[in-house]
Amino acid sequence: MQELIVILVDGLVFSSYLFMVSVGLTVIFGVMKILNVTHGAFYAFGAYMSATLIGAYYNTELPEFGGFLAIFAAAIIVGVFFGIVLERGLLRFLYHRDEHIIVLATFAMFLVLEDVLLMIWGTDPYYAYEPMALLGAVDIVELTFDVYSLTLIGLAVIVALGLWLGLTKTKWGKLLLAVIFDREISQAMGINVTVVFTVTFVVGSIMGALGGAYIAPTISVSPGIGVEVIILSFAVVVIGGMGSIPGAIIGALLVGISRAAAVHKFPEIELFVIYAIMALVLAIRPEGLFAPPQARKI
Amino acid sequence: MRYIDKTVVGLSIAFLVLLFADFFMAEWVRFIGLQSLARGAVALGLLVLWRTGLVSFGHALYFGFGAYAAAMLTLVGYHDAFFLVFAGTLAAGVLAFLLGFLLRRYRAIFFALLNMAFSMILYGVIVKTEALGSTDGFSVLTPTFLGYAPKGEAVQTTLFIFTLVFTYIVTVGVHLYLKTTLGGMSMAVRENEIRVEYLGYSAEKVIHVKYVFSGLVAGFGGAIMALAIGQVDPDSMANWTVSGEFVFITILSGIGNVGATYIGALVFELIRTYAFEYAPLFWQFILGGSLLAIIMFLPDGIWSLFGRLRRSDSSESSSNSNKAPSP
Amino acid sequence: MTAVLEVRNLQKNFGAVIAAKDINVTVNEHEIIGIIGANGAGKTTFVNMVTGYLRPTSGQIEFAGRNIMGLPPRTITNLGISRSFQVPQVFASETVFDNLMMAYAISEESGLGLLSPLYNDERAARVDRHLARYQVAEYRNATSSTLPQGIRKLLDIAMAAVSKPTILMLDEPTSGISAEEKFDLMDIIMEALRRDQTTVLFIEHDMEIVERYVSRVLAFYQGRIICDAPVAEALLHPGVREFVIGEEYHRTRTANGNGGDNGGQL
Amino acid sequence: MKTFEKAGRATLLATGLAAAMGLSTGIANAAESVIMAVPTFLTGAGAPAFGVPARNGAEVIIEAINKGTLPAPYDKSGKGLAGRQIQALIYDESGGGVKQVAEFRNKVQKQGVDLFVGYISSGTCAAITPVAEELKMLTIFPICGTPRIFEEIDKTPKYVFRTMGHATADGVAEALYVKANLPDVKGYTGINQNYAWGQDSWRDFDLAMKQLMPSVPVSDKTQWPKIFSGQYGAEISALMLSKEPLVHSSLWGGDLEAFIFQGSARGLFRKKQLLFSVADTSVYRLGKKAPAGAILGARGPYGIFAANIDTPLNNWFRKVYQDRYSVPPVGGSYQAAQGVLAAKFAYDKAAAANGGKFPSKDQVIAALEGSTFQGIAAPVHMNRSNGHQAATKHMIGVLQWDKEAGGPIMTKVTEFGPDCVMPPPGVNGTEWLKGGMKGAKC
Repeated sequence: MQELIVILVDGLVFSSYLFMVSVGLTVIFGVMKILNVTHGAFYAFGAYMSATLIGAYYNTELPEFGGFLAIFAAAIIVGVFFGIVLERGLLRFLYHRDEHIIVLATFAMFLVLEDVLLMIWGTDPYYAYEPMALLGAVDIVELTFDVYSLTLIGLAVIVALGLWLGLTKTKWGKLLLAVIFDREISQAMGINVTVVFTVTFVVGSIMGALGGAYIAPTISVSPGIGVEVIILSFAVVVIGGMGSIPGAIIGALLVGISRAAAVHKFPEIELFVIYAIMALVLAIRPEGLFAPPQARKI
Repeated sequence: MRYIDKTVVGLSIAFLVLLFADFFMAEWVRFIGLQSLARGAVALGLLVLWRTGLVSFGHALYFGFGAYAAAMLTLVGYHDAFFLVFAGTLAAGVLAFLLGFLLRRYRAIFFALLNMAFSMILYGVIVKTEALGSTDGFSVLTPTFLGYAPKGEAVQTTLFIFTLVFTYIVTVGVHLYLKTTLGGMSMAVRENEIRVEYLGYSAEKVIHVKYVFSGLVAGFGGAIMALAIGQVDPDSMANWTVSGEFVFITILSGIGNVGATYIGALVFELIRTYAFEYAPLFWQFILGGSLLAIIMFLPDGIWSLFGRLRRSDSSESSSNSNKAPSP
Repeated sequence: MTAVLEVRNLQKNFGAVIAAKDINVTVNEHEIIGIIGANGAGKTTFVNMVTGYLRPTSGQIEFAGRNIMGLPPRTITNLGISRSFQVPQVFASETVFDNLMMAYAISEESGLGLLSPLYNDERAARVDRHLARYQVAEYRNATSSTLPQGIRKLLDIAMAAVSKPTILMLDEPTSGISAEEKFDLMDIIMEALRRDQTTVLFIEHDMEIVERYVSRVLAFYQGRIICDAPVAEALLHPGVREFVIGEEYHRTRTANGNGGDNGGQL
Repeated sequence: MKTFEKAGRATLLATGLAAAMGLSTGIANAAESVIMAVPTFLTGAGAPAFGVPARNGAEVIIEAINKGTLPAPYDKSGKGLAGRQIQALIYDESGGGVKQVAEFRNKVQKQGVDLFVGYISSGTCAAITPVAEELKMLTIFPICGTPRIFEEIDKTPKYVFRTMGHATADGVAEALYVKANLPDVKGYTGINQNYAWGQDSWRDFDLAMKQLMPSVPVSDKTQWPKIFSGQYGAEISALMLSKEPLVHSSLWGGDLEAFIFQGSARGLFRKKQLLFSVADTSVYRLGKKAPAGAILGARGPYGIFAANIDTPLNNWFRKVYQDRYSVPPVGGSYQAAQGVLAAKFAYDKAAAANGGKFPSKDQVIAALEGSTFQGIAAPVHMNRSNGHQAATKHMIGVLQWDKEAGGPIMTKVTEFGPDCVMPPPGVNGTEWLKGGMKGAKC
């Protein structure tokens, strides 16, 4: 019983982590049909920026809880900056090109940014554990959990809800859905697809950066953290259905909880869980569990 | 007359020149050449797919599969290059044939990504397998060539000739194949599958054939690479970044001509080698930067520099870019 | 008069919508049949079902005594039913010549033959004869995407006719063509097809065209065939007058038919 | 220098493109210098933990060698390697074995490297060994851990050396320490990254424990997180729920630090006795966050374990390193420095035997084979695998926070002699462990 609850909690925490690192990818893919490999770099930049800001913040005398603001500030700074620079400065010149070319461009951009990261922050790791220390720990079924990780669940829920409401309840969201369903027609309907794309990309970038920014306090922010995330988020998105936010949620939960179960029951297969699920889903439902409706054109 | 074949002539000349040069070129040049031939072969497979309007982000799957198949045979005592390469190629081909039944139903980005997903599964399996050295991989002993067991520099020299001969055959083969009805259907499928169906042929069958073929050459490239380097490991043979490199090379080369893929691969190797040598800290920056530059300023790849056979693929295949998976 | 195509109680539902119901048609050799009806009447749906693009919900389709229900388009094409499209389906970035080379190669080769060179002089000669027959020779080396609408329609039909089908179904061959050009276009097509004695069914909104070229009319209304009779008789049929022609005459005066049937935009 | 002429001719082919990339070719090799390639992790996760400290350690020594400012026992033999200045080619080790093999060939055949001192990852070393032998290139591995190099890949090496003990020694030393200090431990489990290094480390420790403390049960649920996963919530829960009080871990770098943050936030280190094989790489950086009371190893007498070793060489090294990089040297720094010293020692010794003339490659190899030279903190005995595999003493201790000094220190340190933790010459490590570690001199 205790183990079951623990598995559930661990699973939820990891699922939230997976969701946070993959939602940005899925948003951008859903609207723009771009698999944004640069996503990994957003994550890394988010983490570094947040570590830096948090460090700076706690050198001041300001109230301790303000440290959390630093996290979101970091995400927004990175997301907005790179979002706009990349979309306006690079991608928009490629929209008329073959989509694979665009993916490769984001791959190239990822390589570049990996080294830019090194140029800015060097190879030494950065720590920002204050926020985690601040929230302390809590006991669930006689097992200690750190509150910070638990708040990750809350954040994931908020982000998911926010996106859902944003998409279904706001004018902007409806525009997005229109564009998702059919780019040409929405253009014809006078929707300014250019703006929609820029905004989407920025939002996606902020999401990616937020993933890294929020995780930063729990890890050692060091070179190479972006690479892992690409594959992880990619797997989640493939499992859930490319471009579907419910899909990302389900994919994250599926992977997160099965992984937690594996860790507690058969740790030796942990590494394989995510690939196994991916293989299974691909074999049964290659378009993913929640493939969004596609306008079939001939 | 546009059907007189300059390409075969060109390839044959290049083949003879390289064959001759093999005995004179510096070892490191030969080594880079060897890798370029191996990677170029994979890019050749991607070129065939690309002409059909499909791009795979997962051909490290077949590259790695071929490499590991060949390498594992050396563990159980087979060392003849002919056998190893044949086995590696075949293994990858069979895998491609099986996965083909699933993948041929997909187009555009879905096709590209499902390939990537499968390649990551292979990666996971390898890392999980301690018997295969997990992430360390394992080293591949020097092959023999029908009983002839070269030593020292002769190993690379022989391997180079060996590779050269086979890549020449494969490449000319591909070129001629692309001129057949089946090969030509690449264009038809990319341009308009509906019309192909209503002309009485299955677009999926066309794609499947090309997919198997691309798997074969990727496996061939992998097996060659395993022998050339004398080492296999998942990170440099089955990881998604490797697949990225192959697409990189294809874009670098452009899909104008089968020969271009090898030039593209060579340029790629040189960029990487020199970036590594002169900017050990920022070689990724240079690699990524040059890729961006080519995407932006040489949309049709290096081949367009030769001013022939311009076919702006981008505009065309973006026409079916929003197409959903068929099922 | 031997029947080549027999359609029995054909029905097609899209969810709740009934796109076709109780379709019963017998098509005889060498007939020229006009299919008329308002937009959404089920004309294209009918063509799509016969040529295998849509799977009928129920019913039976027999071609040359063989049941072809649910067969894929390629098989039906190979059996001898070919079609053209409202929106021409050509290889846009290729020249007219290459389009037809490909069409000929695909319909001529099979099995190992597929591995013989696509280009050979005999085939090129056949292509050029075909081009001449459809009077598009002057566009031989033009890229299809640059062709005027009328010529692209011709090319589309020419490609469909390459396989010398027993039955050729034309989906609005004259839609999007100016009233003046229509007749020349139809003359070319009909002349070309008459040589092969091809059985032709074509969807048409323009009653003048219908009157001039067809021997028999199938009038669709709300997914049903409300009239199947020789042309003269059909044009007097009250249902046809009320539900089809009344509206059709307007349409030809103003904009020309540019479909949008439930059959999926082709 | 024949290869150079060849290379020169052949580079013409490349020059065009190179120039296009704004680069210039040409091999910079002043006649009177020795080109030493130093591959180490400059990018990626390996950089902060091992790569960069290793580079720094090598740089300090190389500079001192060229200036001739090394203290005893290297103060007599003059500047450079046998009088020739070292021209160091430091480059990135990341990218996997295949890429490194390619790069190795480039460095040898294109840039005319004279010797290699480097490689950190076992994977790269394993990949390089056969090539180094094929190309007859003197290659000194200062760090990588896997015993496979001389036990499986090349049992009779000629050109490849490793100047520190291999992973088997770590496992044995750790197990011996546990036996001595936690005699009545109720059981042990582990958390190791699911890749070659993690798998080897656990296997050796587990085998050694089974020999030394056969009655102590091992968990059937040892944790195998994916390398670089960085998220250990579930693993930490599982460890805290497990009944075994002792936890073995070979985590390193970012993964280790993330594990420590997430673990200490949940009181893991109060609940369990941790044993870290290579945590010394992080202790200085983590400062107070480092888990006091944990058992630590540094794969030998390196890093924090050398803090109080009072030899001129060690004092000098710590001071110069500290002044230059404003952090104390860690394991990697010591190990890389040791590798470079091996070259210094070998060249000078060979030159002496050669009547002062600059020695040939074979003479250098002969000089190093089976020799014993002074490492930074302890003597290094090249007396395994035909004199190509080193054995050094090993040290394990408990990490504490020193309030006065305001820094981490090692307490309850135990030293183990080379012949106590390393398998005897010619014996396969795993079999040695399984066979009850016969011939171990403790």
